[in-house]
Amino acid sequence: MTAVGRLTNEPIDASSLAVEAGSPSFGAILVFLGVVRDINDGRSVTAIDYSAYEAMAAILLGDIAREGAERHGPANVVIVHRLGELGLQEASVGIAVANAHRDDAYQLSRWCIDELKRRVPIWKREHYTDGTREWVDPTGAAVEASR
Amino acid sequence: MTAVGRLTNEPIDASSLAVEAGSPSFGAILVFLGVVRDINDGRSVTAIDYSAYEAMAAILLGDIAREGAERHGPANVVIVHRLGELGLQEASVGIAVANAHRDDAYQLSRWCIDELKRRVPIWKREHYTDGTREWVDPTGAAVEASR
Amino acid sequence: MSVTLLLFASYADAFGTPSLSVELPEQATVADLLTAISGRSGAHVLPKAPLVAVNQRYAHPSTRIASGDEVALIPPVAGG
Amino acid sequence: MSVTLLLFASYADAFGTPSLSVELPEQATVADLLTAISGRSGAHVLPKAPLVAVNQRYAHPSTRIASGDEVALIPPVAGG
Repeated sequence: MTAVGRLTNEPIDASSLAVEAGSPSFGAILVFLGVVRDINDGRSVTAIDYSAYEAMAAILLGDIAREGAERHGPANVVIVHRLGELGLQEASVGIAVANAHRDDAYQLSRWCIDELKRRVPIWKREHYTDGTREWVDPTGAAVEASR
Repeated sequence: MTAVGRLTNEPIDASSLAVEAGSPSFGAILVFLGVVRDINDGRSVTAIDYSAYEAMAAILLGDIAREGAERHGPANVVIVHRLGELGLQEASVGIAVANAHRDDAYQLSRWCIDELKRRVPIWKREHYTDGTREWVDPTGAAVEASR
Repeated sequence: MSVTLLLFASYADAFGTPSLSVELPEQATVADLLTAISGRSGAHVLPKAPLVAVNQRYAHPSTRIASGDEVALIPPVAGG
Repeated sequence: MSVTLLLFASYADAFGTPSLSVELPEQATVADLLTAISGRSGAHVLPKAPLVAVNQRYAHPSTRIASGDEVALIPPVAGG
């Protein structure tokens, strides 16, 4: 069984992740890619830089892969999060899961990305077309304070 | 908007599908791959050959892509089904969807593969380790008759 | 009229051919077609209400068949 | 004891540094640490109960901090 999580500075390749998660006994592979998009909260984004508490983030990505494989397994799980500056349409996160059947694959994939967003110490700073940059706070409350 | 379905005789590449579905306004890309696995209904499988009523299957794959993009859009959808003889771990179907957010992407991807299995005139004949071959009937009833 | 019925996969195997020529009266329906082939060798593999496509779309038993239509008998699908 | 507190992202910006040195009594807890830094310049950006990690695991306010522990203040996470 494969259940791994890691950080990378390189582009994320969906095919490589699918191969890494694949197994002769698993008939369904699902690859989720989170990619940089041009608009967030109504503001025009040109790039995002991602940073992390790297040692802790790597531990938690591995935790999520293992916990996910236990909850919705048997399964293989590969989770990769990219750090550094990413342009539009570049993938910041890639999650490949493989299960015997697709029901479990969809549940597992969704669980992994939700947990990643909930608990992994990674941060993003959006770059806007007007030249400003801002840390993104999904909880909302602290955004004003950090402006 | 991209909403296409097609048949192919070539290997299916997850990265290419993701690129084809991607758009600067969509932050979530989900690629589903259905792959040949080694065991089906307790029998040891070595390969599967896929065939289709090609003209009709191509129409229905396109229908599903368009209907899916309408139900769970805005979205891009690319559906590819491979025909011919496939070995273990080769992908028979690839579905790439891209949406602004992941909620819709998961629903759309799942809807497309379920519809594909429900209505597209494609058939598969499994090859077993004992040298026999058999058409697969997911409805169960007709399997005995065709043995 | 003479209609060519396309056969695929397990049906083509059962009937021993990828297509059947079937004589039907004008204004015949899909139900009439199914009755017409019920005595052919191989027809025992068909379920009670086999799927039929006319011009590459699924048809109802009451769908009328016209000369020149592309008609196909669709085995249980197994894509994916 | 002297504890090094790691800061990241918006917190590092607010405090103007990637780490703070904090003097704490032995047996101090995470809650004590938060009280100790509440007067530092930049602390106004912290929410009421900021996330703290001790040795790369999320900690509770009652978690004790030992000399040599790796302690970090975690801004609202935004991965994915």
